[in-house]
Amino acid sequence: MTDNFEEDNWQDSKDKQESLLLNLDGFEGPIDVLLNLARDQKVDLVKISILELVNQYLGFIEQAKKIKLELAADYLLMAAWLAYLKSRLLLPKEENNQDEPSGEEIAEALAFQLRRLEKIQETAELLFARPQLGQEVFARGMPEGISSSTDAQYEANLYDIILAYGDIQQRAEHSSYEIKPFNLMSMDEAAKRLSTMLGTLPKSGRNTVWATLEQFLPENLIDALMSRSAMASMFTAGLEMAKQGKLEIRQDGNFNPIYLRGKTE
Amino acid sequence: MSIDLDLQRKVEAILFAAKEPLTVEQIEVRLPQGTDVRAILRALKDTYETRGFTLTQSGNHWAFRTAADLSDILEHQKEEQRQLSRAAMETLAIVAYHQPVTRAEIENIRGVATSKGTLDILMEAGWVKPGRRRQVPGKPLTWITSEDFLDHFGLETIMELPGVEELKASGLLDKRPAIETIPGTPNMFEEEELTAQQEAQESENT
Amino acid sequence: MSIDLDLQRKVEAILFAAKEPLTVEQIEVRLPQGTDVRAILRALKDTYETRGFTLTQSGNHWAFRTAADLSDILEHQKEEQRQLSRAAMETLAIVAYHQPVTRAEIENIRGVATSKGTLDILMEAGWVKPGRRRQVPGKPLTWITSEDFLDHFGLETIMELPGVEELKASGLLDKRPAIETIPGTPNMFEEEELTAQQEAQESENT
Repeated sequence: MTDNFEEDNWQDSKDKQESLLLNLDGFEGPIDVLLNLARDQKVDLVKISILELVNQYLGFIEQAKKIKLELAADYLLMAAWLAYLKSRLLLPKEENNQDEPSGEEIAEALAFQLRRLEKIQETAELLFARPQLGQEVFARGMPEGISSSTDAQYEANLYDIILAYGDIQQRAEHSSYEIKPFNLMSMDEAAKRLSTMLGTLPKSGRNTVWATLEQFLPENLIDALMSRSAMASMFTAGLEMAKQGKLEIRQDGNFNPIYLRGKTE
Repeated sequence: MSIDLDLQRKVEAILFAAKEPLTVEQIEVRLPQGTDVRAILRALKDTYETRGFTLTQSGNHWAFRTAADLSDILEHQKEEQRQLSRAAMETLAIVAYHQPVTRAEIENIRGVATSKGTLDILMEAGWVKPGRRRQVPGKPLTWITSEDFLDHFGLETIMELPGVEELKASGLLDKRPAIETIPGTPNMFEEEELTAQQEAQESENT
Repeated sequence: MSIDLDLQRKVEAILFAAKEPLTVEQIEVRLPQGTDVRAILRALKDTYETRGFTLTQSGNHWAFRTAADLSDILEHQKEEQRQLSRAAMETLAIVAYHQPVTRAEIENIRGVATSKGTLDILMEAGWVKPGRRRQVPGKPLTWITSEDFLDHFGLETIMELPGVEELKASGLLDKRPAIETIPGTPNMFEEEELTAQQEAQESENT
């Protein structure tokens, strides 16, 4: 009986929903849409049927999907939540769980949320219907001005100061984003270079001839940082390849040249 | 009690010349020690009650303003006013009626995250200002209305806000979240934004 | 001759709100046809003869002016209010947010040298004052905001200044993928607390 009544009402409100859909941009999110649907029930929000409202909202989302309207995530999130609420309201009541609010409690909270928002929207209108300074009420047009020891000589308000501070902060953020990427030789690059160059070295038996690490570095390295990174990457790549059995490394003493030679299996 | 007419003249001259509404203290310092400025202001308020401009009080500030019922004749003086968005109007109403109120509470009441250019427009207009910090974890800043707000809307105190008594009686001034699980509360949006930002940063790093 | 009080109210509101002295004709066009504006102006002139402001006529132009004999209590401002320079505004903001802060620290945060004149201007305005000397080599002077600063900007305590993250959240600052704080600028509130604690300890030790 009740269900039928709600179904009918839901059908009736379909036209309304379509016009709602066309105005979706004018809404301030799903709660606002809910409030508008609730107003269409034309009953005091205190007596609103949340179940009916949920059906209307879900119908509204269905319609939107049907005409392939892009809906923001929060509208869909609300739909999912309302579907959950509906199931809570329709299902037989569970054992009294102290931790979780009952479906009725959630529904009441939602109704409160809607009443509160409606009231604020009403009072916002009342507020702006009042005579406003510079619109209906006016200050003296030609004030001579008075001087005072307590009045500041300088014009500045809190907003100016906060804006100035924001600017400083943003300058600081900006500069921290201006760090340029370092010019470095990557390990991959070094490994590739090393194996290519080892392949071109003259062979002596199963191995190539010995060559110093420096000989493998790119020529004309001017940038000091780049030189150091190339040296480090080449050496590390050399160690890795030695581990894989692709080359041998030799150093005759501390700070002496490092020699590499290719190995063929 | 009769009020010294000479002192009345002085107070009205000070208020008349001032560019901005003045506090009792700002008037006091210009007058002989011990002058009861409040009594004079009350007398002047009566005197100008029925005139073309009246003495109005907004908070602790006093100023002469044209009578509200004469707006028709002053139509030509109307200043151009920036049209406020619905979001800004609602936010102002929430700050006015629920003050002191945190941004999270504003978002809870409206059911949406506060977009850019809502609170800052209201602050730029001089209608809202930061209030005390709420003594809860995170110490969030609260927002309150300014005396300029009262002056702009012709209110003596916030208790004169239209419908404030009714709102109080209805229990709708409760600014707590109606229920934590209702979607559209700001926490959800913040989390989403944060996640989006983190993702953006992470993809930059790889 | 009795003058319609309603018309008097209208004329005085028009004159009060006008940005320049008005001619009889300029007033006339705003009133019902056939209104004897001259008669009203004469009546108003009489009404306000002995008040703190008077209706004065110069040529064909009429305006309300504060009474000439009261000029001494008004001390008309000789100087126009000056706009605070960009540098001064930023310096004030830094003192407000980072106090107590030395000049070197201000320069560090702003990223540019701060002329001595900037702090002088702020001191002259009464918004900043010298604080304690920092207990580090050179014992540099720190700067803090004054009571006048709080008064002028309508704050009860310095804690009411919105933090940078709050400003961003309120839409007051352009949102960018943000780094939380500038490196090397400790949170002012923490530092303040720390300083207060240190001071307490220091005074205990002496």
